[in-house]
Amino acid sequence: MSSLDTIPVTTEVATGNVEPLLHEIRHALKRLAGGEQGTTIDLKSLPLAPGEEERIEATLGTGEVRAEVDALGPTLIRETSYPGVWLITHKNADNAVVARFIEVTYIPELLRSQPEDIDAGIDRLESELRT
Amino acid sequence: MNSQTTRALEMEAALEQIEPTIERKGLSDDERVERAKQAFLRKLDGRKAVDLDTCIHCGMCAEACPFYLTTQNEKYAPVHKYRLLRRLYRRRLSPMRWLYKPFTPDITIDDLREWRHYVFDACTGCARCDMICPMGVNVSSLIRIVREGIGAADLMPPRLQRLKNEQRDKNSIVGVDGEYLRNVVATLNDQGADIPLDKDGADTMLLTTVTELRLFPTALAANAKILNKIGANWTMYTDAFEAANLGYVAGDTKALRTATARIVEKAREQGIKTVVVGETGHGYQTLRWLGANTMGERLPFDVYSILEVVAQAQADGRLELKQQANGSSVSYQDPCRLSRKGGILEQPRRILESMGYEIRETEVHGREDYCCGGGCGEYVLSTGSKLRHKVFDLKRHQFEDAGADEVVTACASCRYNLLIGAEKVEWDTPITSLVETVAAHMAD
Amino acid sequence: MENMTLLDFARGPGLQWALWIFCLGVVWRIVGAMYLLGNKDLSKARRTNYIRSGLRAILTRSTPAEAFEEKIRFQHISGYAWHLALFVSVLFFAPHILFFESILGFSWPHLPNTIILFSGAVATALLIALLIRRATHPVQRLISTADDYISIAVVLLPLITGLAAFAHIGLRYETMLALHLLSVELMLIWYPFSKLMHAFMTFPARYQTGTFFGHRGIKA
Amino acid sequence: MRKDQNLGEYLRSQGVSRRGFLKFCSATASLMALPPSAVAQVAEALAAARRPSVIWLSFQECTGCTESLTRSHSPTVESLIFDAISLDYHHTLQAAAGHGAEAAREAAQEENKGEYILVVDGSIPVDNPAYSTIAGISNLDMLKDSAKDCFAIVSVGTCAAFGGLPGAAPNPTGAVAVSDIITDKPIINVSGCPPIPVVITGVLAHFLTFGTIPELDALGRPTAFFGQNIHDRCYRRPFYERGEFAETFDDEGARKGWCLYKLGCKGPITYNACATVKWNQGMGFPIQAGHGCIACSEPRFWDKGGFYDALSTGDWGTREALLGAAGAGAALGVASAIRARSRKKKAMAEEEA
Repeated sequence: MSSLDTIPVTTEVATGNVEPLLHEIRHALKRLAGGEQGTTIDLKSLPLAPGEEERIEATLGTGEVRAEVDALGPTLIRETSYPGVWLITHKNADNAVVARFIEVTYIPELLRSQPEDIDAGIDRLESELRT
Repeated sequence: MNSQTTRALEMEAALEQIEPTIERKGLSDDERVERAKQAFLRKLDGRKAVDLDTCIHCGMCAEACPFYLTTQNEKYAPVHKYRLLRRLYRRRLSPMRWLYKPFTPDITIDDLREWRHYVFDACTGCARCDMICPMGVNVSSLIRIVREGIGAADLMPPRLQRLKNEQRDKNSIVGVDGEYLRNVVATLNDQGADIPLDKDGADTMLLTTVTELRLFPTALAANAKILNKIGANWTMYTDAFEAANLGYVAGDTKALRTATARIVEKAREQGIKTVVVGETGHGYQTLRWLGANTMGERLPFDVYSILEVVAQAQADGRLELKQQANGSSVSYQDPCRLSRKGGILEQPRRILESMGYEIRETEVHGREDYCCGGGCGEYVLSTGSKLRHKVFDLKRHQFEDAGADEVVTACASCRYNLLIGAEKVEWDTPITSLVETVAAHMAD
Repeated sequence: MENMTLLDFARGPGLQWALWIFCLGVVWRIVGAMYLLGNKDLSKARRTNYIRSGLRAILTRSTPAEAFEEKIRFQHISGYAWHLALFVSVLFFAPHILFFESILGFSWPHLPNTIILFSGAVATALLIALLIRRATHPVQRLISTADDYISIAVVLLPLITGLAAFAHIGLRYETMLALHLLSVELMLIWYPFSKLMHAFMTFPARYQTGTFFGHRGIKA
Repeated sequence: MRKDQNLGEYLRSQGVSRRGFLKFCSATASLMALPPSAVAQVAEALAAARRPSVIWLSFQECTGCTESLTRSHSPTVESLIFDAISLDYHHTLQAAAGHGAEAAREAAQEENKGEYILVVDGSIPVDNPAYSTIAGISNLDMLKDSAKDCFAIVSVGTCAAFGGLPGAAPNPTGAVAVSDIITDKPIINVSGCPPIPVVITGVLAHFLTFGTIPELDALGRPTAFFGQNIHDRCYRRPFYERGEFAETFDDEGARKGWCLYKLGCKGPITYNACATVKWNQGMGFPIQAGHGCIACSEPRFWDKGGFYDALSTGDWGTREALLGAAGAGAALGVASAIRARSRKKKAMAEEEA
């Protein structure tokens, strides 16, 4: 990227979307703590200036859990420094980002083992044992 | 009650004697309306067109008009007073007349009768509105045209109609003719004045007014004293002495011309180089500023107000005035047609100061002075008398606030109007004439 | 042209026709009024420096004489504030400057949009206040004509549509922009036939009044 | 994918886990600009989805739309969408050629009567249909033929949607949009020059998922992607609000990334998803690269003045025309004044009489 970096274009702009997003996360956390359902926010649906996504990430920080799911390319799941707030990055087989979400939940659905997969696993284990 | 006031009341009574005739018969309503329109057309030119197109109807002119200020009657707003002219302009002359005409009502005979009240009873043509207009519209000149239109329709107030007809036909006003002048001069000369009448070979002629002759002959004597002192070769003519012009006042341009022509012809015939106009506002205006335009040619002589003559003589050293006033104070009443419309603003003040007076200016003065309320024929109209007294009240408060020992003016009409007004409310501040004051301060 | 949108019309033929009518009408009205020519004043002038007198009046009539100030303070101040706010919004909004530049060929610096928004709102509020005064003050109510009211409406429209387009209120942006342009075009078309012409007539009127009084030796 | 398989079964047969499927559904929902809460619904629908047949016709076009699609993201989740559809005819991409290709199209049309989706890129010349033919069949005939039995048409790119470049003045071929010819089928316009690839796949995903026509705006564009204008979602908007504009492409303002309004950006009147979906795997979009929007997803954008003329300028005509109008005004003014003066003179004469 060194050649791109030399292009002297900078933006010191803020769309003003970062602050409301953080507030939205706060409200979602409160709802979650109050026994309500979790919330998912699609980061693609917000107009963000270059660098703003990084600022959101930096603000949320890094928490205790990091996980990687390998299904149709890697998916990185990370709890932020605010417990209950998860950052989920879906990538394709080429390591290109295809979707990013912030999930406010106790545990992201994707981390749970899925009943269909468990069934398939049982099948496989049984056929393994049979041989 | 002093003798001047007595005579003023007599004159008022004499005016009341004039039969308040109804409008002259003979003209049909349509003819009257047509005549008014023709008069409007004659006077509308590019300047007036720009004025009419510029007015944004802000209504500020009302706040300058003494008649609106004292009555709060919105119909006295100067802009409303020329509404008929605007209509004619928009129907007949405006570049956009094809568009405006269907939306602009035509002038009717009822309009003319209604506007007669606005432009005769509630307007003295004092031109204060000209000074306030933020757009620079020459408001009073537009109202003046409405007066001339109503005059052309022969719908002016009957009393003015009679007076201007008398002047036009008989060269006299309320009976004041050459013979009357002869008698007044004889009396004054007996008292020591030296007034040459119908003298051949003079180069200067003096004009006076009916008001002066009937009420203030002392002012005529003062004029004579000044002219003699400065060594003028002057005279008065018994057939051309009247500065007042009732044709102008009544809005009858033909009568205006007849009266002006008398003076101009006489002066031309006698080889007069200078015409001096005594203490009168509209008499000065009709000759000095309107004379050449009325006659359609440059005048063969110069026109000066007696104030200009005094000021010039003082400057030349031909006239010395004694500083006898000893700091007594005066307020100067600016006659609108001498000051705002005549350009004589500094001279009277310089003259008063040279005699040792302390000038206490009224709150508004000079270019923005309030009208006495009686100008331009207003004071002969009984229909306007109520309004006139209201305006006088405005003036009186101005004078009282200034707190001077006396009020000085330089127009016989102002003087008459102030005297009558003062008498009605028993206001006792002396109202005096500037030339008489000058005569009293002349070194022998 | 087929499929022409409102905005296309407003930016193309609408604008052209409006400008043509504006130019035609303004010149027509000025020439038509002035070419009536003046009756020459034959009286002997007390002062002959006419240009000076005229220019002086153009200047002095920008503020009322002290003697009148108190009585017309509201109109004086609100009138100035209205015109100032209007000119700031019209002349210093960046998109407007681009519009003028495309016609005039030169440009000037613009002001931040918050200032434009503020002045636009102030201008709108003042014009409405002046409209209310016109409808209620006895003198103004009496002397007002349809022209006065229509002209206010015709000037209010671009202000309101402009503010709405700016703030994204109401219809979609391109529709509001089209309405804004159309309202400006309506104003341009209305202009030469209405009192809005005072913008061209005021200085000549002041000038001639200045010379009229200057001729008589009075500073008007 | 076999024709009798649904998508869920197909993916499972490809060894895609439920996790992977859920991930695919999340990405698809995001792709269709659906809220994340819709993922469950999407998952349910997708699992049962049947593989639709797609026929892609290319008329007067530059292949930019196809390029946009194929060059976009190398094997991605979207590619799965393509795996999940049966692209039965696409003359740029298919292996078959000549009669075989046309036969494939006809066969697919016959086999999927009333169910296949017709994708069109490029405009159709109607002045003389011979201007553009495929296998001796004019575009007009082919479109009519293929549209006859389709379920819906997706007009991909501004040419197919609105006439585009071939339809720009003076439009020598008489190019028209699909919607000018076909009026009895649902048409979804995915405009743009080219359209955002993700938007193309998003629309196909919608078909795949729900089997219905998405909600459309007045110009027939899916509101999910064309519902908001570029200006409203532009990250440079705050500069506009503050009145900070780049004056040239290399000034301080340009370097600081200020608003490009003055340089002709048409963002305020352009409805598209560039500002949020972005291009090149989300790397950026034209404004982010420093160039104003040219309104490529709007009808007749070629003919709406220069790309570098600010939006607030208009076509005010010529100086000569304005001077002409002023001259005519002067003439009318003089004529009017002369007539008015004759009235005045008459009045004067009457006074003398």
